[in-house]
Amino acid sequence: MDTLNITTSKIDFSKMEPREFIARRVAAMLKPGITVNLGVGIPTMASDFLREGVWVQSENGIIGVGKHAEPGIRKVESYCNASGEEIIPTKGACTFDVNMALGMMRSGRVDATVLGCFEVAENGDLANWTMPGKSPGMGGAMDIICGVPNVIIATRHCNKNGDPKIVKSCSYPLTGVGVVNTIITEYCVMEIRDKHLVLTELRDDITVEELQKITGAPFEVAKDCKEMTIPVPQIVNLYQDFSS
Amino acid sequence: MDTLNITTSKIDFSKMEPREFIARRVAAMLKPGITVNLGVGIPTMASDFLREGVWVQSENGIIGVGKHAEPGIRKVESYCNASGEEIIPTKGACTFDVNMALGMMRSGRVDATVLGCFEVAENGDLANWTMPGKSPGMGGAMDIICGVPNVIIATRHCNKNGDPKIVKSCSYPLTGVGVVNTIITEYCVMEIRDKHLVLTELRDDITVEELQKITGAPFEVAKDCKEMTIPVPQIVNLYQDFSS
Amino acid sequence: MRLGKLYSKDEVIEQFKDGQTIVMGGFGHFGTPERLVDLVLESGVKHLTTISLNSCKAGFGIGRLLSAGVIDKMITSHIGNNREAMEMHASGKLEVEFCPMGTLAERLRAGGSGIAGFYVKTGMGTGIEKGKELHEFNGEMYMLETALKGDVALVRCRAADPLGNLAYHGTNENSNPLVAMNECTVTIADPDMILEIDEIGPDRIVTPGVYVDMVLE
Amino acid sequence: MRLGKLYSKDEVIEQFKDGQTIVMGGFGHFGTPERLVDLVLESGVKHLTTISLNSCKAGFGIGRLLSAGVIDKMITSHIGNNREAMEMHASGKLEVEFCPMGTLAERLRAGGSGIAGFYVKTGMGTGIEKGKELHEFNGEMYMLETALKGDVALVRCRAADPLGNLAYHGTNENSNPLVAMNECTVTIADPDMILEIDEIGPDRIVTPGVYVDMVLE
Repeated sequence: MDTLNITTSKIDFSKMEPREFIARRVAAMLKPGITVNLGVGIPTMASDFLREGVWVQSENGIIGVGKHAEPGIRKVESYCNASGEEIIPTKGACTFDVNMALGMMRSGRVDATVLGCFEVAENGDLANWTMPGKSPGMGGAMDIICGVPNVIIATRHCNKNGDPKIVKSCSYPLTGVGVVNTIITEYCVMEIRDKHLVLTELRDDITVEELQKITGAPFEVAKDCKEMTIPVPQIVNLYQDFSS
Repeated sequence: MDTLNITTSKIDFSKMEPREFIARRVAAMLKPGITVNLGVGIPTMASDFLREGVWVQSENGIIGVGKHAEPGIRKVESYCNASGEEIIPTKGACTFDVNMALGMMRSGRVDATVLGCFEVAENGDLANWTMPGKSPGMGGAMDIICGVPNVIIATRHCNKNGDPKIVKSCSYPLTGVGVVNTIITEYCVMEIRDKHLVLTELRDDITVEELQKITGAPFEVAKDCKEMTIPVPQIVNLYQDFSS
Repeated sequence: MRLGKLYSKDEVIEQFKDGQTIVMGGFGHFGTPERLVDLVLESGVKHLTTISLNSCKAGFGIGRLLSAGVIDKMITSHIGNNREAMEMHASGKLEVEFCPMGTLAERLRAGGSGIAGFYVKTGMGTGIEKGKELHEFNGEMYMLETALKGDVALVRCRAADPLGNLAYHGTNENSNPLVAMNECTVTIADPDMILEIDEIGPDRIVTPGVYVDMVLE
Repeated sequence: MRLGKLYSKDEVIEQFKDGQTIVMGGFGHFGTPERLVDLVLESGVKHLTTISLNSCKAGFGIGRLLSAGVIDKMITSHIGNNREAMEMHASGKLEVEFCPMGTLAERLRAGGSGIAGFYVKTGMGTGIEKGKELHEFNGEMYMLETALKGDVALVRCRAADPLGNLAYHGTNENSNPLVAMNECTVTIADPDMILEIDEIGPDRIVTPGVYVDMVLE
C-alpha cells in the first residue's frame, strides 16, 4: 500500500475543506490494481479522486464504484456506494448480493478498506459503531475488518468537541481489536506498528509538538517522516497486471 | 399428491419395459403446479411422460427440466438432469448453482422427490447409497429428503437377484430415516402410513398373494385399492395457479 | 382463473397483520419495495418488527414505516443515515437490535436454506460475542450465529414473470435475493416490470419462482 | 506487459504440483473444465486429492484424471455414473470420502466466504453424523459441517473477461461458482469464450474477478 513513486504537486491545503483533503490523500495512497472497500462518510468521498485501475468494492454489492453521479443525469438510480449515494459504475464493474459482498471480505479477497471512526487507539483498536447517545450501528464494518488485511482509518483528527479521536485506549465499544494499520487525518498520516503510533507524514503548517497536543496517545516520528502532500494522479491501463 | 380425477386408458403392460412403466406411473402421479425433484435412474425417465405444468427440479441446478434431448440436435450441451443426461429446458425454466438447488430442498421449497432405492423399509427408511461392493454415493439424496415433504420411491419390485427391495428393516446403511411416503414398482403402488405398508394399487396380472411373496414385509390392502393404470396426460396452462 | 402469481393490491394488503416480522430488501434508498411499503401503510398494521440491512434514507422503505410509527423493533446493521431513526432510538421510542451486516445477510440466507446456524469471526473481541456460543477452528475463535426468519418478505426487483421468477439490476440487488430466499409465510415481490414467461431467461433469473408467493401487479 | 488475468497454457501448467488438492467444477460431463484437465495431465502431477460433486462420466473431467491414475483420494457425493470409479473404489485402488452433495457444496462456499462451519440436518440418523458435533436448534438435531478448501480451483465457465469476471450458462453452472469462490492458492478459469471488459455486463457476471487468479487463454 505504498504511495507510488510519482511526481507530487503542492496544493494549498488551507483552502481545501478538511474532509476533501483527507479523501484526496486516501485516494492517492491507493495503488492501481488493488481492490479497496470504502466505508460510509469520508471514505466514499475518496472515489472521486482515485487513480484509474483502483477497484472500489462496496458492501452493498459492487466492485467498480466510480465517481459520484451528477444529480438528475439518469432516471433510474441503480448504483450506489456504501453511503447510499448514487454513483456511476466504472468500466468492468460487476454487481452481486450483499452476502457475496461481505463473504468476499471475510475471506480476504479485498486488499484494503478505508473506514471512519469515533476513536482509534494506538494498539489498533477501532470504535466506530456506538457511543452514548449516538448509535449508527456497525453496518458492514465488523465483517470487513475480520478479513481485510489492510485497514485504513480516514478521519478528522479531533471530534466535534475538539477532543482527540486518536487515543491510548478506546472508551467506546469496539468495532475491531488491533486491526488498524494506517490513520489519515487532515494533519497527518500515522501507521500503527507493533501497537504503537508512528508518524510518517505531517502537513507543513503544523509542528510535531502541536500535533501531539491534539493527539490522545504518544507517537514516534518516523526517521523518514515526510511532508504530507497529495500526489498527482497517474493514468493507467485497466487491463494492466499490477500483481507483480 | 393425489392422482387427478381424469380419464384413464388401459395400456398393455406386458409389452412395456418395467422401468418405463414405473416412470410413466410416477409421471401420472405428479399433479400440475407442483415442483418435483427427480433423482438418478428411473425417476429422471419420468420427465418424458409428465403432464404440462409439473415443474421438475434437479439438484444440479435447474427448475424446468423438460424431455430428454434427441442426440445431436444441438452443438453445445448446456442443460442436464440429475442423471447427467442432456435435456431440453421447458418454457419458463431457470438455472442456478447447486448450493441454491440443495438449499431450496433443505428448506422445503420443493413439493416432492422421486428417488430410486436399494431397499425401502415398511417404516419408511430408505437405503440407496452404499452396500457391500457397491457404493455409488448419496449424491443429493440425503439433502433432498431432509426437507422435501413427499418422498416417492420409484423402483423395480425386486433386485437383480430376485430378492425383495421392500423389506421389514433395511440391511444397508440408511439414506434417510422414516422419510418415504409412497413406493411405485412395476407391480404396485404402496403408501407408508404410520410405519406400515398399505397397498393402494395393483396390476391386474398379479394377485395380492403373489405380490406378498416378492415383498419382504407384510402389507395391508387398502379398502379402496385400485387397479394400477396410467392415466392419460392432460393439457394444462403454464400460467395456471394450482395452489388452491 | 389467476394468471400465475400476479396479485392485485387488495390481495397483497390482506397479507399484513399486526405484530408481524417483516423482512425487507434495500440499502439506503436503493432497491426498496416502495409500492409494498405503500400497502403496508394502507393496511394500517402496527407493532411490526422489521429485519433489514439498514434503516434506509428518510422517506424510503423502512424509513417510511418508521415515520408512521408502526415499527416497534428493528433488527438491522445501521441506522446512521436516517436522523429520525437515530433520534427514535436514542430517546427509547424504537428498539434496535444491531447485527453486523454480513452476519445479518448470512442469517437471512441460512433461514432460507435449511441451515440452523454458522460460525464467523465477525465481531470477535468486540463484546458482541457475549452470550453466544464460541468454537475454535484451526486455532481461531468463531461465534455461532443462528438462522433468522420472518413472517412476510418484501422484495424489490427489476423484473418478474408470472411464475414468480425474479431478476435484479445494479446495486438495487443488495439484500433482495436473500430476503426472497428467506423462509417467510409469504414472500411478495415488487417488480419494476412484469415480463412474459421466458423473457428474463434461464441464466438471468436470480430468484427462482419457487421462493416467491405473490408478485404485485 | 500482461493483459489482465489471461494466461497461456504453459503458465497454467506450472501451477500443478504432486499431492495437491484440486477442487473441480462440473456435474456428470456438464460444465467440466476439460482444457484444464488436459493441462493437469500434461503436467504429469500425481497423488492428487480431488473435491468434486461427482466422478463425472468416464472420459470427462475428474473421470479422465481417474483413468490416468493420478488421483489418490476423492472427496465427492457420487461415483455411480462412472463404472471405472466404482471398480477402483470397490477394489481399494481409490479412496473415496463421501459427503452429501448439498453439504459438500455448502462446505465449498463456507471455505470461500469466511465461514468456519455450519449446521444442517442432512443425513441425521443415517450414521454419517458419527464423530460430528451435534447441536439442537428448535427441538431438532443438526450436525456441524466444516469449511473445505483446496489448493487449486478449476472452473469451467461460459464467458470470462480479462479481469477474471465469469458468467455461466445453463446447468453447466452447477458447482462452478462455488469452486471459483473457494479459497484456493490459485483459481483458474476455463472459459468457452473470452469477452472484452464490460461485454458480459455488471448484472450477468456471477463470479467477480476478485476470486479468479488466471483465465486460460
